[in-house]
Amino acid sequence: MTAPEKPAATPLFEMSGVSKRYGGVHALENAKLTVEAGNIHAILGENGAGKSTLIKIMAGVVAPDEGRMLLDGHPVSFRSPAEASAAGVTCVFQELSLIPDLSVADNISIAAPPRRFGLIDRKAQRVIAEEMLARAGASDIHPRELVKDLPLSRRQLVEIAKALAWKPRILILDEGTSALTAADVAEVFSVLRRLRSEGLALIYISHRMQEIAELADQCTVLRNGRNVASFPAATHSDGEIVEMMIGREYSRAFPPKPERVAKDEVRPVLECRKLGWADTLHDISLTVGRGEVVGLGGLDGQGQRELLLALFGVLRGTTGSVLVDGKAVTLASPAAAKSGQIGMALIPEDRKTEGLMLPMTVRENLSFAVLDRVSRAGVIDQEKEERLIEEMVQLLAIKTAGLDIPVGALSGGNQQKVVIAKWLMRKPRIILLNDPTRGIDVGTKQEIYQLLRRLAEAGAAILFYSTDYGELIGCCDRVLVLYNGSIRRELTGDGITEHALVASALNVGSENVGSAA
Amino acid sequence: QPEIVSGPAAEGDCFVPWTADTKFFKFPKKDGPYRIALANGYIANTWRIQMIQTAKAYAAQPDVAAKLKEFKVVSTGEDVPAQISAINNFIDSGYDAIVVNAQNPTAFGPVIKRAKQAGVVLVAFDNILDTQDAINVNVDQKGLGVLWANWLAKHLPDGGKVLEVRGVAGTSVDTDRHNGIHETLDATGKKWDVVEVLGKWDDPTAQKATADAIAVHKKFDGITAQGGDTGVVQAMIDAKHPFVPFGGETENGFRKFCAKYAGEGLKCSSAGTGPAQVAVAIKTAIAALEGQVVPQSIKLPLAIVEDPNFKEGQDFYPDQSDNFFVGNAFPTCGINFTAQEIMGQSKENQ
Amino acid sequence: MKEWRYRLGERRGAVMAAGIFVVMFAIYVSNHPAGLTANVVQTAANKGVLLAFVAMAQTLVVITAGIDLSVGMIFILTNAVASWLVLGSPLETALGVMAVLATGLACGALNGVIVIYGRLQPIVATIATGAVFFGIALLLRPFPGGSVNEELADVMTGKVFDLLPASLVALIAVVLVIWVPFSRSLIGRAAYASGSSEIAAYMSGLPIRRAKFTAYALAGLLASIGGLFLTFFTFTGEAAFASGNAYTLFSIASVVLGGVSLFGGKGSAIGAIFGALAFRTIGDLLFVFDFDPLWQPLFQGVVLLVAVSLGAFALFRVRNRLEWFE
Amino acid sequence: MNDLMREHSVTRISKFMHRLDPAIATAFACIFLLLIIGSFYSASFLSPEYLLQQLKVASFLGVIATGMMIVVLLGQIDLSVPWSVAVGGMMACAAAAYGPLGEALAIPFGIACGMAIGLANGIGVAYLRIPSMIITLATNAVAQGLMVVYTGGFSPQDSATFAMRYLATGFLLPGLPNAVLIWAVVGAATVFVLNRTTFGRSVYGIGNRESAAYLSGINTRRIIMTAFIASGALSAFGGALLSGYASKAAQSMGDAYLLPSIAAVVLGGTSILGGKGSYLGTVAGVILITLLQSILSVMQMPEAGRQIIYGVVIIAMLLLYGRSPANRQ
Ligand SMILES: Nc1ncnc2c1ncn2[C@@H]1O[C@H](COP(=O)(O)OP(=O)(O)OP(=O)(O)O)[C@@H](O)[C@H]1O
Ligand SMILES: Nc1ncnc2c1ncn2[C@@H]1O[C@H](COP(=O)(O)OP(=O)(O)OP(=O)(O)O)[C@@H](O)[C@H]1O
Ligand SMILES: O[C@@H]1[C@@H](O)[C@H](O)OC[C@H]1O
Ligand SMILES: [Mg+2]
Ligand SMILES: [Mg+2]
Repeated sequence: MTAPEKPAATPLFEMSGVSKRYGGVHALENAKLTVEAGNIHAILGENGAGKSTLIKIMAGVVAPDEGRMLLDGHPVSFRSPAEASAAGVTCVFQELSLIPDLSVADNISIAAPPRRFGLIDRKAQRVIAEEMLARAGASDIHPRELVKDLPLSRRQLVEIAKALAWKPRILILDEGTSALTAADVAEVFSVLRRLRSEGLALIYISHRMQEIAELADQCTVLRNGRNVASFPAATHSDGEIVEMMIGREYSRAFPPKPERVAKDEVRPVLECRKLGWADTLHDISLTVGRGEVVGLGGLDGQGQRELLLALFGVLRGTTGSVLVDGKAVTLASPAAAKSGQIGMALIPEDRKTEGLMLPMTVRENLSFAVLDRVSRAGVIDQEKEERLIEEMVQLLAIKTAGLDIPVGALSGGNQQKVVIAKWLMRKPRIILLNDPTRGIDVGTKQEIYQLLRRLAEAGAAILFYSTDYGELIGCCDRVLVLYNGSIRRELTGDGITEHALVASALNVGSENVGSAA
Repeated sequence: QPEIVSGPAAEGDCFVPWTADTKFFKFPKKDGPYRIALANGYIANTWRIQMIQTAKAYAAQPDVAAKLKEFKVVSTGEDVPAQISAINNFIDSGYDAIVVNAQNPTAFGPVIKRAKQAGVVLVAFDNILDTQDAINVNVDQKGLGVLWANWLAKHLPDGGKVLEVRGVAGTSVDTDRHNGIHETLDATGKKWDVVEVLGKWDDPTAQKATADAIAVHKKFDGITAQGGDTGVVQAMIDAKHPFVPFGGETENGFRKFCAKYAGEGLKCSSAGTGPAQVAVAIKTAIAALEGQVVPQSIKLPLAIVEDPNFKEGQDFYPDQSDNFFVGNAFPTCGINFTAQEIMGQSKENQ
Repeated sequence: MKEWRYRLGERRGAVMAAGIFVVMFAIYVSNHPAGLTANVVQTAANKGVLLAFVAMAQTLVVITAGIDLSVGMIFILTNAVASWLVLGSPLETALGVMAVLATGLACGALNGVIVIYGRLQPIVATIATGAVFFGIALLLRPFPGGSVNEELADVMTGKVFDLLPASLVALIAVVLVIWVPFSRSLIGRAAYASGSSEIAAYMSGLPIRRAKFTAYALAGLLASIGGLFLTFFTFTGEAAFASGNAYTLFSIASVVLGGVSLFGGKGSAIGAIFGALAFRTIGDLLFVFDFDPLWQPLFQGVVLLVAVSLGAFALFRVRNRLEWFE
Repeated sequence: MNDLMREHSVTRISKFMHRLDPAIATAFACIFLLLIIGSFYSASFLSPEYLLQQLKVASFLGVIATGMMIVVLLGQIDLSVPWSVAVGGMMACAAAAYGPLGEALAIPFGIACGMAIGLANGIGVAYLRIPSMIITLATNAVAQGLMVVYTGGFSPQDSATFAMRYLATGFLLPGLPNAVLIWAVVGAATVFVLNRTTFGRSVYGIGNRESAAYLSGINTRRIIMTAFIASGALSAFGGALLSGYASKAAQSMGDAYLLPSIAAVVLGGTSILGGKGSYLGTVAGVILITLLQSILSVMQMPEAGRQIIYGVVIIAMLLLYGRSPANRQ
């Protein structure tokens, strides 16, 4: 500490002067990062700040334009993720790197499977898989299960187990928990802490501030591709950190909720009665009124996603009935659900496969859901299209270099905004949201919360599933907690507390919860 | 299995030996009625469809039908092994004779061996077999080339620039005809400039190739084409190429043109052989089973019509399809189908 | 209990194809005038095995989410090569066989290089190389001809112990020597992985290029084994354009019937082999049923249509429409 | 007002330049290169007659490749082209046998038959989710079977009608063959449909990510089916034109169009994986393939050499501009 410019030991990993440009965009400019062993290092920043680019360079996925990296004080450069992993730098990517058609065990030992007589030894591989799954806190996953048959949250755990199989010295998690619910996160955190105690360096990217506060030892903040600050955790408050990230003052996170009106005064817009589907949904009855934001809570995978899909006409063979404005409707397809009289919109879970056509332009993506509205006899009115698009880009402050660049070139958060925008263009009356703020920075999240409230005030009925309890508490007028495909409990007003959410999510009496989560 | 005997063959007018050296077969006489199979390969063109219709019609003629217990036809497509397997299956199932339009002349060695062991009579026609051990029924493909070349030489006494539209590369039919043309032209001692293009026995392909050749070479003094002849004439018309002497095959469409434009210089020799050769092949198979003497290789007469002898209703049919091959009769064999009798026959039955 | 479910699930495609084949073959044999004799089985095997080799070749490439539209032409080209070289003394014959296999391997490797290092879409790249391979075949065999070591050919297309078709034994041997090691090796796994999700495979540090290259090269090799058997079966070589194309298309049909996903990452050569045998039996059915000859092509087309539509029944079980898009 | 309009046309032009990707430019450059190489052999290769003749012949491939392109944009493929072409030609000629009404409806009838094949393909791909590569192979076989039965059983009329001949070989505008005119009309319509209609947008969207298109409330199955019907219709129309050109229909007439139509579409820069490609590229691809075939034919290259050169040239051109991006950025 006496001579800070001359640290006692060389850091485990150091990168400096790193720059990366994509066309005109400076994803990174002269960025630096120092990582110590036995330490959890959080990288923070808005969407598009360059976090993913930074760690992709570390992990050998992206070649930097400039800059150098030192591992144990020796210069290194990785030409591929495999090289990086072999050197001890392993990344759990924001985009999953699991092979969907292979089994969990195959995936965990994917790069260097155990071999006998030159051929893969599946028995040994299975042993490894079981061990790694246990270390990642996911021993309930069967090693022979195909990855594509697992829900997203389980896949994330497999991804972590797979990274562990490399025996990394530096483990990077780029939003590795963004799809996990609190209970899963808690489990992952204990794993990460154990790894830290084993001397690993961990780099952790998340947009959930409370996770950072709970976990990180060191923080580095990026803004617009540059380093803003690097400091030990807990030396700054959340508010200060957020201000560093967004470069301006930060107000309170959630817009105020309106006064609660008596339940029977709310005009129900969407109603479902005894909705059921396969083994996943049972007897779901709910109403969402005009101007209401109703949350869906519970552990991930309790049927929330299916409920939204069922309402949106994606599932076949649903039982029970759905009413819109008190009239029974048949929803056989998203096309029917979005149609005039019903006016439903679904902001899907996975923007890469369900929300966007990544290679197509921002323009084309934005107008895709309103093509019927901007065309006459199937011919697109380009001026009308343009007008609507520009309005939306401004309304949601979508950061893009133009409307004619591929939407895939936008940062994750801005892509998500495009997904939301493309549906808002229809001015939907019923909005279903499936975990819409996943991977979105605090600033943007806030905008989205405000937007939701504005839409509700303008008369929309909103059904909102989130894996982030804070969001449910902050945004929703009511929260329905699902457990095993049925509504376990309804929380309203001040009754929406973390404690109550967790307790009903775990399907235990609230008195048993104590200090969980 | 068959005895090699000296000629002459039974029905000497029909079963004409290919050359003076052709062997004669005498198979042990079997009692009828017989089970005969036709193993065809490719099926999807008019020639083959006409051939199959003729085979059925022939087998249905009362005197023939009386000799047949069963007549089965299988088309296996362009895949040689499938045809080989089909023949093997016919042999294993105890057919007495198998008639084949071979997808490949050289690929049937093992089958021929097996047929011989089993005492099955094998008769190939159209696309025949490269062998001395089975009966072949065919026209003289090289002779066809010779005929066309002589026609051109007769009309172009000083030589000249000739367009030769060839068939499918790599087939023996194409090669034989091509060789016949060139050997004959060379033998005249005149100066010939032959431009070769590939028409693949297909009208649109031949038409395109011709159109291209005309666009680049401007003018030809004579044309010879194997297959696709109608397309070739069409291309000349489209390009306003003057009509010139033409040696080609026997498609009805081609002959229609020949008759129509003869006055304007389209002097045609139209020669080839109809799909009715299948009937000769069946006839041969029956004769062999009956213990009659048959040549190992039978030469069918070419059906030739030359300018100015194109007669409506006999050599061509103005109201009929362009696609069929006229000349479906082999009178020397007592086979007298007309093409439209064959192609039209089921229509009446509908 | 659960293990069994997984074990079956991993082989669903192959089991289905085997089922279809067994049913069709049973129909065929029970209507065959000669019945179930060693000869009938031998004839069917010799014909089926040819396509099985080509279908196996196609499988390797399809697993990587590629496609090889030149397999049929490699098959034809190696047939032409074999008709020149697989002759003479046992040593000469052996060298000839090596040369044929080397030719196939080289063709496959060329495809691999063009697709992987040239980064061209396999569909068009292999249409183009297919033209080249056919051109070379035509140079080698302007007309059908040539010959083969007939003793060897008779052995390979004959029967072992007067019972089992030798070609079938050879097919099994090839499965054991090429397919099994491939599917259980790191390279094979990388091939599956890159077919399932190339980006994930890349992120996982798998040797994608090597895997794809191996798949294409081995496909060439397998097609050349097919070409060799074609020569054994026909004693001759021929540059037959139409049959080259036909085998390519048949191989795709076999692969699909065999439960190999054209989108990559799924399926096995075993499935494709049964797919090929089933496909071949469609043609055989013509032989045992008395169809009007001019209706035969239609019958074959309809049976193919029905066979490829069978998989669609699974669709009626799909209850989440998003699964359509997987 | 005026300013606004000017601004608009400026953005349109820049949009156009943006869309004219280097692949298409290179493809057109290759066309010129081919012509120049040809002209060393004979100056006639640069003559207007030859060029028009090529354009005319290219029109048939052009119409057929248009259908193929739409399907390829969806990430699918249509292997039923050969017999859809034959069915179009044969059925159009067949209709002509039924009096003046038949003659008048000949082309529409031929197209309708092609649409029926396309419908079968479309149902298979869109509703039964059978991979297009295999269902179209099967319908191709069925169509062939039907035509064999038909030819053998119904004494078919197979000469083209006057209208077919006129469309394929006549001249409405002096100097410009009708076939070329038709291709231009089909092309312009396609450009309009692909770029300016919801159908076109949906095609690109589905080609990129069908699940996202579906969840956007697009009836993806209907779009896919429609695209296959369009492909069947265009193949059959190509067949009808082709029989007009040859003044008759024949069974094998479609064989020569399958691989070239795929090659033309891809040489024109359309991604075989779907979602990307422009019609101008297909035009370039069609002309390229046609010229290449013609030049090799006229130069009397033996078939073997022709095949080899054809393959090598396609690979060389694709290497020049048709490469997919490398994995690593
Ligand atoms: N492949 C690419 N092509 C073009 N631009 C890119 C590419 N990848 C990233 N960028 C741009 O680089 C910038 C940094 O992106 P990066 O993904 O590193 O952001 P991030 O901090 O990870 O954001 P998020 O929190 O949304 O994931 C963004 O402006 C993004 O648009
Ligand atoms: N794809 C796989 N993923 C995970 N574990 C596997 C896989 N395949 C096999 N195993 C496991 O590996 C062990 C032994 O493998 P082995 O190769 O003997 O397979 P197996 O279970 O007998 O099935 P198979 O019938 O495929 O051989 C078993 O415990 C098995 O459960
Ligand atoms: O002999 C040829 C025949 O085999 C083919 O099917 O059609 C054209 C004929 O010339
Ligand atoms: Mg990121
Ligand atoms: Mg989730």
